[in-house]
Amino acid sequence: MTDASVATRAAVPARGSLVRGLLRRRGAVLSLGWLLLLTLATVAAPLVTAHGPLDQDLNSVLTGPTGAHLLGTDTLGRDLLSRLLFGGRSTLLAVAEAVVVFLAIGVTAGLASGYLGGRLDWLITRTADLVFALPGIVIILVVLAVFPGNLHAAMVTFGVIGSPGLIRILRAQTLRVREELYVAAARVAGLTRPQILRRHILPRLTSTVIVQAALFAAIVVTIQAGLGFLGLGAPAPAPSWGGLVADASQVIDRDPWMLLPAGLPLVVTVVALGVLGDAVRDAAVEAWAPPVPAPARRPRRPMPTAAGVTTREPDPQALLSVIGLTVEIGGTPVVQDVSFDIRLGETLGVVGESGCGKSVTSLGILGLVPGRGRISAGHVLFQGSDLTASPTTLARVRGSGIAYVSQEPMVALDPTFTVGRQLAEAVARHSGCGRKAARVRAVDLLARVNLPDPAAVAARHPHQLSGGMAQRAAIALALAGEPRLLIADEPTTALDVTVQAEILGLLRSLQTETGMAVLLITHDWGVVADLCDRAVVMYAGQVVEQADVAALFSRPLHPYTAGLLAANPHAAVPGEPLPTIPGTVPPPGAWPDGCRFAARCALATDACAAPVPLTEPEPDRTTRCVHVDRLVQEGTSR
Amino acid sequence: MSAASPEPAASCVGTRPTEDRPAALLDIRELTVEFRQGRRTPPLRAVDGVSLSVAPGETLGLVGESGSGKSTIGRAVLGLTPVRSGTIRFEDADITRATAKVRRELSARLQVVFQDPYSSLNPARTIGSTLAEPLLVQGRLTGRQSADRVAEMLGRVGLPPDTADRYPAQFSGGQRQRIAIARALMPGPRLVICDEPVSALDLSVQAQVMNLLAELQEALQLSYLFVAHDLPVVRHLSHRILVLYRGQVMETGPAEALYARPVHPYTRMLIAAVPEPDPGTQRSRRAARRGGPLSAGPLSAGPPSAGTAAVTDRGCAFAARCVHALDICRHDRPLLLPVGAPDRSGPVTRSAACHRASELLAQP
Amino acid sequence: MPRRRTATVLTACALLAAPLTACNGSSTGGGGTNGDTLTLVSAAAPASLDPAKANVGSDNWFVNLTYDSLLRMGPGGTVTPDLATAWGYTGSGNREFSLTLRAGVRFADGTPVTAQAVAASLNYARTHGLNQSWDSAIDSVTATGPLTVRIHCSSPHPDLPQLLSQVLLVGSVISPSGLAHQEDLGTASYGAGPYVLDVAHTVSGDHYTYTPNPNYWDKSKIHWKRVVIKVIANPTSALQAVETGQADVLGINSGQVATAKGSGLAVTMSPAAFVGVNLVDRAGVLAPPLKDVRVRQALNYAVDRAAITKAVVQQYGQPTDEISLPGLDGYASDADNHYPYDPARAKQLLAAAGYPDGFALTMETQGFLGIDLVTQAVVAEWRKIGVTVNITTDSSIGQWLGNATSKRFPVLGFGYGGASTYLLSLDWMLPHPTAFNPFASQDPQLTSMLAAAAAAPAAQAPALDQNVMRYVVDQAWFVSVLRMEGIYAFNSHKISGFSAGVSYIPDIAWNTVPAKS
Amino acid sequence: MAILRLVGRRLLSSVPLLFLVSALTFVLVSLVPGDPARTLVGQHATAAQYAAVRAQLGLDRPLPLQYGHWLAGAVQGDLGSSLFSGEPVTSMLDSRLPVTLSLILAGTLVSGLLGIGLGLLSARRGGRLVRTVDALALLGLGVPAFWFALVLIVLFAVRLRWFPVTGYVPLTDDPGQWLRSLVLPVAALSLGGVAVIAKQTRDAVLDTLGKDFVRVMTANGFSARSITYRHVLRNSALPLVTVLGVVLVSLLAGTVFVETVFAMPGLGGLIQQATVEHDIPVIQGAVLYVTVFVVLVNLAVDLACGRLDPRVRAA
Repeated sequence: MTDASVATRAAVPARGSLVRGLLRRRGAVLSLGWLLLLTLATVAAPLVTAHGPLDQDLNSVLTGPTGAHLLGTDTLGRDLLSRLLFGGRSTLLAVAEAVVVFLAIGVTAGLASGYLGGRLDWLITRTADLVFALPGIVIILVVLAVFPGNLHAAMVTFGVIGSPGLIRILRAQTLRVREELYVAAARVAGLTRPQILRRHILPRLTSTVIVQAALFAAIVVTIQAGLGFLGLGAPAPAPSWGGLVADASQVIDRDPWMLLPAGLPLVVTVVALGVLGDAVRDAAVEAWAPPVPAPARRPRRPMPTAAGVTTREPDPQALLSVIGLTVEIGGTPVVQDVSFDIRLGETLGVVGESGCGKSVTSLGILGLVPGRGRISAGHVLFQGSDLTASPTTLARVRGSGIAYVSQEPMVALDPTFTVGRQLAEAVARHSGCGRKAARVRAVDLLARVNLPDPAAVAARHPHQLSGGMAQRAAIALALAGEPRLLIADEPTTALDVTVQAEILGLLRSLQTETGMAVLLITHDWGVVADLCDRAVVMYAGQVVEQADVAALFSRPLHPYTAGLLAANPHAAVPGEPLPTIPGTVPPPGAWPDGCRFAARCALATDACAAPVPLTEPEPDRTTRCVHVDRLVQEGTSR
Repeated sequence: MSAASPEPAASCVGTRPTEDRPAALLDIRELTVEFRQGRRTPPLRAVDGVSLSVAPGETLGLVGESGSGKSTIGRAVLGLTPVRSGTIRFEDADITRATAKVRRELSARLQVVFQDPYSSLNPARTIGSTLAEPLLVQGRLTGRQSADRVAEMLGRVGLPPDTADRYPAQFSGGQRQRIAIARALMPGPRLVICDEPVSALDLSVQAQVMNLLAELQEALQLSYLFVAHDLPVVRHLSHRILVLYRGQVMETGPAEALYARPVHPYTRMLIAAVPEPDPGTQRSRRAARRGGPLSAGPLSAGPPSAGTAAVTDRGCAFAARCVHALDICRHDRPLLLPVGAPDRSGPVTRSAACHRASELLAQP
Repeated sequence: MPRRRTATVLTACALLAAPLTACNGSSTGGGGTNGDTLTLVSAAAPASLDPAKANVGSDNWFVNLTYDSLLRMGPGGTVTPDLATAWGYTGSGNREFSLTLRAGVRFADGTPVTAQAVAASLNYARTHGLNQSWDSAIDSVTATGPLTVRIHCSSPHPDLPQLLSQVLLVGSVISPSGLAHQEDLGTASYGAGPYVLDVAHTVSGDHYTYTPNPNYWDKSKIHWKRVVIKVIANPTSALQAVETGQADVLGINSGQVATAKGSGLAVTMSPAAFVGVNLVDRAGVLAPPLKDVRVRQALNYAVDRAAITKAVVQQYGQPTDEISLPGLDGYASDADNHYPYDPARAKQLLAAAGYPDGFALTMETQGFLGIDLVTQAVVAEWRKIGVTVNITTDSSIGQWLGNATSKRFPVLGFGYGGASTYLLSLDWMLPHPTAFNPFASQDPQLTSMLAAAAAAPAAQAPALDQNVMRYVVDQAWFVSVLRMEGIYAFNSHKISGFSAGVSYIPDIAWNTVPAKS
Repeated sequence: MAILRLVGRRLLSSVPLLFLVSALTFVLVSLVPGDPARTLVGQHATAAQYAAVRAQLGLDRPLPLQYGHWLAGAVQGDLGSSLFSGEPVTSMLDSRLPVTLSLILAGTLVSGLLGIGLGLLSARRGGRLVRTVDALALLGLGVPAFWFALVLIVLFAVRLRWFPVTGYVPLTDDPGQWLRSLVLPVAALSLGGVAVIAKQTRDAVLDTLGKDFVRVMTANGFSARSITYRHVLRNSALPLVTVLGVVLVSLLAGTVFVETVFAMPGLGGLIQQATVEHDIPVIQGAVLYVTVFVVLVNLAVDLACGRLDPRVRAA
């Protein structure tokens, strides 16, 4: 008895959650119910029906449903229900045989191939490919020609023929799981291969195996019935589902009814297996996925009134005015009452940690709130028109008024088209020029973002570019419509620091050349300092401070800004601990009524429990802190 | 119980390496690691003749950009990546190609913290089970003992004891990284490979974890091989820094000295590229840079793998991007040689692999 | 082959053959112009187009269109001239037979039909044909003149006129050129029939197209510009095809009669086959109980033939205990109910034979044409007297034949199309190993009764034949259950002259003509 | 050039497969207890006649010799003759190929168009359509073609009389009737394909819609139509093409049933019939044809993937 007990205890809830997830799904419960019922009914068939499958009553043939024969009788007056149930036995047996072979081969080979790798992997993969290419049904027919009526041989063969699919899936998944860092950690921890397999790999594969087994079982049921239908299954007079359909097809003229009892159990069983497979997969995905932010449990209240929804007049100078923007995702607000302006040619930074709503704000401006999100309040005025009011305005503005550059350059371009074609499409779209002119202009754009040999780059596909080049290409794409505002969402986060410097330099020079404004989303104070004129600091979906960058860095007027600035290792004193902000950003749905930072704030007092409005302690800067006076007085930041 | 209580190395008396350099805990000589890239293309040399050592209680920072091979070195030490040539010695034993059995024994003294706090914990196992995992190998502990040990370690990294019964999904990135650190510390290791342990974390949480790492080092006399791409982070946590470029060591030296007065042009470029979180400073740096571009050479052409694959044994790996490059730089690979006089932090040797190291040292 | 074929074939036609006239195109409205195309549906593809190797019964349509035979049989069993204008036994004992050929007849390829050609064709049939036992009595066939042929038999063969008719195919005359290209006989036509096979418009196994033979000796017998035979195995599909005008004629099963009539199709029928279980291991080699005649009789008494008949073929068949059909020479009406349904008696007999608790058997049966239904029903009846049976069902003729002749099964399901007693005896009663007598059971009394009947003059034969039937029924060599009608449905607005008869295949080459509308 | 080389290499690499499949079939079929010679000679044959037929068919020779003989012929395009009809196997198969190909192509077309359409619609609309597609997918999986075919016959042919029950009209005879004769079989055949493809399309499109580049393109003003039909569809096509390949092969399997029910003179029906009759040369030939078909489908899938995704092309 070692820590194994810990392990065992630990493993139970995970498996339990899969089962629980399954039982929460109505489809899965119905399916399980049917399969269970079917199994019980077939096993206990003699108890369910008084008629034997071979008992004939020549005086009541093809009766249709009656009191004595619930589903009616066949041509020889045999009870259909009884024949269905007894026939179900051969179906279940066939499923069991095929699935056992399928799993035995599939799991063993898939695991071995994926986990052990090497020559064995090569051998297994090749063999699997070969078997995969076999025309399955034809092989089955040949086998049945050799062993007439021997369904066992057919089903074992079918298990073999089906297994490459499972091998491939399990191999791929094993490879993937094997690369998970926790497996590496387990290796470092000195766990043996069997231990790692048992603790980390197999549990991850269980649901896949169940799903595949269920789907395969569904196919087996169909095939087994098909063979019965072709007269290649269980020899008459033994009942089989396929044979019943064949019998029914012989008497369609006399009694089409028989088609239903003969076929429906088959259909329902296969569907049930399919539903079960889907449900297991869904439940597994749910069990393994990181938690989705839980929707607010509390009854939704009107937005805090004290904080007020901003209804100020837009700054007529502003290129873009965001006014009281509130975005909800799945009914939970993730951005609340955000307001700021961007002037012509200005660079505005939006700073904050992840989960503070920076990206959602920028996407909200473009009307691209992800998933089931929506803008639930507020306005976005661009050059005087309200983008939230009309989708057509928004569509017109996108690309030509406001352009967008995303965080991951490698996935920001369509991987299936060359860079040039995508750029040309954007150019053609915005300028309406011909294809040829667009191509030329596309190369110009690539030259403008300082890509060496722009023509060659235009001919490449995105995967042939380095990260820096891809980001330049993405910027070129954004420039295609000659936008007045560029929204850059963490444009350098994914890049190496030297490449970041180049991209930042490029943005700066482009801005100088074109006079476009930039809305820069970032979490990096250095980037803010490097590029921005003003900055908006966001915390937990709100704007907490807004100021000119020089003032913000030298004299932050919100404790969060101050804390974040201090936590930056740049400012660290060697040998001394970094100043930290305790705790973490509360997720949407867990926001307190009052100051959202209060729980992590050294200055917090009872006063912070009430909603805090934005105040303007100095001209052109705002903050959301009840203790702003103290901060102003202290006049210090670090 | 011995494995459960970490013992500082007897020879190590402080958190800083002693001046006369006690026997290194980890000693790597001429390490080369290659990855096969299919049948046609030549193998990718991810690590190219790197030598380094980590003293007891010391933190050695490995910095470099993506593709520099910094993480590969850590994985090679851990036995997660096969080594092409060179030796890795740990506690004076050659572990370059240690058998699984040796690795199992080693696991008590050599541990790891990975970058990704999400993939590094098995979502299906409770934190308790994950933390107890390294103890499985020792197999001497009862369930009770190991549960106690788990609780103790959770306390150490600042998490409540009930953490043990919960699942990774219930924790934030920072908390998970604390858990990952706790797992690494469970068997009482002497050296922890920290592979970008804070780069996935938000600023405020990053600071917390960095402080935790520093505290633990002090308390448990740990050595860290600290792999990161963020220079300020590395500087703060490391005693010495090793700068890597395309699998080769460009420069090495004490953290503060190297950061304050970088010698190698690549180090300089790296440091210069990090924007200062101060608008004023940043403005002047930018102005200064306007005279000479940050990188004079062509931009990295082609995807990173294509670029790094083209490592030749001739010439300096950085020559193509170096503003100071001479002809010799393109033909002769510079050796990693000591540079300069002892600076104020002590008579610690600094080295750089640059033909013009002394010139550059003279004119910062 | 012939015998089993007779059986399966006739039954096939009777139960399933669904002529599907897929004369596509115009079919939707009135179904094409009369006289244009005749489309028939067959339930199975022909085994071969070579008359010697074709299945008697199921393949007749395919062969009769292109091969005229020496004699022609009508629905009532009367034999009339075709390529031979005169024929008859000479001497006594039914051993010498002579034929006189029609003058001036040419094969489709233009060569004349001579006595030499006919003799060569008959010799080919009896040496290469599937139905050699039918011909086994024949010693020699010789041309005795330009248009005269003599057949000599080593033992009495009373049924040569039937044998040489279009129904039993042996008399289908193959041209010398056909005999020179025997490998092509299976897929092409070398006859002197009213039509020739249009190979270009034929997909073997699916549909076969025939066009008029320009060299045919009697142009008035060519009624169609084209005859198509479609192969459709599924009876419902087949009937649908005729109902919707895609085809004109098909064989249907009893369950379809109402549907066919309901759709305005004409239906013609005639007893065509008997179905039951053959107790072949009469010597008790595999199943000792069967050696005892009481056991075999018990198995007969145990079967409620009336109920099975009603369930399987409704009113389109009658229970029977014998293996002949009304209208055939061996049919003895008094033998038809020799074993009234009497399970108590059956149990008594079993007990008397020493098997009061019954015994177990294995059975082989055919999984087509409804034979399996009948055998399954019989098995269920036997179960009630303690005789349990493990059935093997074959889905192909080849499998069935292999199993039936393998001597691995003491009991075989059968369907048989009916034949004269002489031909029947070759398959069933004489000590030759066949699929209907695989153990070559013999009974000296039976053998001598048969010999006498075969040699008897036509007028005395029927009485002798009926005695033979009474004898085997009483010996309980088999459990015959029912005889079923061969039922055909056809579009009477389009065709006429199509009629069924006992042990007869409706003659589509000569008699089926466009309806007068 | 590269494509040709790829095709060449792929075809070459399928040779072992064809060899394996034919050898396997040969061995298997040779184990069949029901001897074709027995069937051919009939019940009245003497032992000598039976032996003669066996010798004539080459069945008396050792198995490897029989296979070698067959292989030698196969390489030269001679697959032997049917044991029963004596017709050359190649001409039998060739005459049936148009039917099966008509079925498969029509089935693919229907599955593809309907499936992609439904999937796309469901991905873009969401809501009830998603559930409909899910339900359809389940039904497609659950309803066996042969049963569905019978139901279709009862409904549309027997009751409503809209379509012919059976049979196949060659395209060259009458295109209109050809099409009509295909409606029900193709409907029965494609149900599963439509379902699988609809679901796959939905999943793939949803997956692609969630990709960064779609957001970037939308944000930068690309037209919704271009994004959906040029970019999203093309990116979703990769998994789709793979599934399409699987569907094609499964349609082939489906023809065995559907051709039997609808009495169509196709390859599937022939295989079933030949299997029942143990017509070895026909089985051998049919298996070879089917394998070649599978190989070609897989090759086409690979080529299509290469065309669709430059990353695959590079690999």
